Parts: sequence; structure tokens; C-alpha cells
Amino acid sequence: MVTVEFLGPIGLEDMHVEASTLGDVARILQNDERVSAWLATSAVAVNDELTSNLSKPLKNGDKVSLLPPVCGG
Amino acid sequence: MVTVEFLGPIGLEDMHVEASTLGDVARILQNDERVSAWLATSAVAVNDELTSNLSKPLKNGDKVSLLPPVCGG
Amino acid sequence: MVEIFEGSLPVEAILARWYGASLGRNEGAFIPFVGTVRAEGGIEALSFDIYEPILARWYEAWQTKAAALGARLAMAHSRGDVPVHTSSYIAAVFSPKRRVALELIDAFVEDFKAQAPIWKYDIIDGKRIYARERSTALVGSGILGGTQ
Amino acid sequence: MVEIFEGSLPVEAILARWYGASLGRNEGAFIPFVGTVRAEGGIEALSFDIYEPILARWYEAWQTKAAALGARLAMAHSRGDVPVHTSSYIAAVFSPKRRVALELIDAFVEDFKAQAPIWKYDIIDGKRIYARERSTALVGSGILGGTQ
Repeated sequence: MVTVEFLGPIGLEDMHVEASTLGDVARILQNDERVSAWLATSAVAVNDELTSNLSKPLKNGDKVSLLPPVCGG
Repeated sequence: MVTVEFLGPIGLEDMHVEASTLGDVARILQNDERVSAWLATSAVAVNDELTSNLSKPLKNGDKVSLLPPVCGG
Repeated sequence: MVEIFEGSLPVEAILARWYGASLGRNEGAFIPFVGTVRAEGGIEALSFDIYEPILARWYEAWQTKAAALGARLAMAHSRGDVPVHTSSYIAAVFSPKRRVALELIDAFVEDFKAQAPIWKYDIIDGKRIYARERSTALVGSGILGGTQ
Repeated sequence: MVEIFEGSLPVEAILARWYGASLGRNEGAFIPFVGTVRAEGGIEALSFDIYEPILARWYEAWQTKAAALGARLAMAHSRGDVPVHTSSYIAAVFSPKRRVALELIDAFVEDFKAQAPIWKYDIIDGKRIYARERSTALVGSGILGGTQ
């Protein structure tokens, strides 16, 4: 199981999903209408490190974070 | 008579000279060895306005200021 | 690390503390950028979410970049509500060299606006509304939605 | 007008005062540049002469330039001796817009270093020595020495 967390304005509780790559996470989230609209503009971190590699392998206990568009200051 | 003042590190008392243009002031100062070495690097103001016009007419009571190289801050 | 405050920043105290701590370091130039909430669009306040773990990594990367130039950074940011005419962030550069300091504060503030994991909301009539149209997608965004 | 202080600047008080006065003005960005005397070359202090009438004209021209961009400037500078590890000047920009503020503080500080009628001296062993090699001739210099 990996934990998926939704940062900032996405406003969803953490999800716990079976996934061996980020690609698996993508397929799950694309089919969830509460979050699918955020995917095109959100960045992804695995264990707090930003990544753009969809084939990145995931292991049990990993944390995947979705970061929607930012605006500090 | 015009007053010539020497700012910053030049360190001379004001001079009072007869001059009808800045060119007249230039000739007087070029012949004064206390100040001649400063002329090549100093800017000139007439009545506190910087000028680079040597034929600028001067009238009685005008103030000519010499400003050597600056370094604020 | 980035200093995070609940609500508006105590700007005078932060500036005094950072300035005081820099005096013995022979740094020469200190440039803080102070950001204050403007009254516009009928807002009462801005409000901020911060994700600290990734903010810390972003900030450490910038400290490393600054150190390579002989410079140093400091940063403070608000979490939660920040009323208009109070301040939500300060980014600062310390450097022995003027040019380094002026170029670094520009690059640091711009990258902060584009890349720091902070989300902004308008508070209007007591409601907290995501400032979507003023927000910027992080570099590398969209990989999870690639097939749609 | 430029605020002139005898000796070191009370930096914390100046920053607090300028910041406080800006809050009601909806300016958004406040960027002060604080210059502190570095210990180098065996100096005990720097020392400054200022010619106020021409400094005032230079500064008013900059305020006009800033106003055309919707921005505002402030400046403080020391006269006389400023010991190492204390501060001799602050130049600041206030603006509703971040880009305007960042570009203006850079241009203002650089022009100040090159054009303001201020003369710097090193204090070494109690002697006041003109910092000739770090000084810059004003634009238009040399007209009186043209024929030599």
C-alpha cells in the first residue's frame, strides 16, 4: 500500500492504494472524479521529492503527494 | 566675482575670482597647482546644477562647485 | 530553515533580528524583500497553506546556490490568514558583494513565487477561495494526467 | 529628502519607521538595501562627506522616475565616521508591483554608487584617507582640465 496525499486546495483526505509505479497511481486517480480535474496541473512528489518519472517504482509505505499550482508571497 | 568651492577631498577654502564663463574659471584653476591635478576627474556645478558646458556664462554672485570622484554607500 | 509564522509576520522584529545577526559576519549588503497584503478585489485577507518538507528542500537548494556565491539567505512566511495591510513574507539576501546581493534577491524571489509549495487563498466575506488564476503549476506538473 | 545621520545609522529604527509608514499605502513590496561597513584593509571605520544641494537634486530626479512607475523611494546615509560592522546607508523602494520593485532597487543603488555627491574615506590609525581608487568620476567630469 502507498499513501496518496492531496496538498493545498485539493482538499481530500489521504488515500491508501495498491500501486507498484506512479503509472498505477495515475490510472487510479484518473478514474476518481474528485481528483481527476487536478491532475493536468499538479506536480507529484514521492517521499517529498518532486519527480516527473511515471515509471518510478513504489514500495510499501511510500508517500505520493499531489501539489496543485502554487502562489507564495 | 564668482565663488569657486572645492568639495570633498580637494580640501581647499573657497576662492573668489573674476570670470564671465566657466572657461575663464578653467584657465584660472589650471594655473593653480593646488587644484590643477583634480581638474581632469572633477565634475562642475554652477549654482548646484551639474553642467558640462564650458561656455556657460557666469554672473556676479554665481557659485561654481568642483566635485571630485564620488563613492557613496 | 524558513521561519513559518501563524498569521501576519512581526516584520520589524524579524528585520531587527536578521540585521543584528548579520553584523558580525562582515557581509556588507543586506537586502530583505517584504511582501504586504494589498487591499484589492474586495479581500479581507489572504490565507496560506504551506507544505514544509518540500519547502525545506527547495530552500536548502537555494542556500547551497547562495553559498557558492559567498552569500546567505533568510526567509519568513505566514501560514493561515494575513489581513490586508499586514505582511505575509520576507525573503532576504546577505552578501559581501553588492552585485551578488542584487542579482540573488531577484532570482530568489522570482523562483520562490514560481516554485515554493505554498497555496494562496482570498478571504472574501469570510470564505476562503483558492487563488487559482494567480497560481503557477510547478515544473513537471501534469504527469499523472498525461493520457486524458 | 535623503535622511542624513551623523555617524552610524540606527538601522532597526529606520526600517521599522519606513515599514510602518508604508502599510496604509497599499504598496505590496518594500525592498530596503542596507549597506554595512566591512572590516577589510585594516580600516577602523569609513567616513563620508556629503554635498546636500546636489544630492537633493539627484534624489528628486529619482523620485520622479519612481513615481512614473507607480513606486516610491526612501534613502538614509551617514555623514562622518562609521565604524566597521555598523551601517552607512539604506536605499529602499516601495511599489505595488514586485517586478518594478526588484528592477528599481537595482538601478537606484547602482546609480547612487556612481552619481551621488558623496565622498568616502578610510579611517586607518586615526587618519582619514580619501578612497580615491574606489571612487568614480561623475558623468561630465574633466571639462575644466580639457586643455591640459
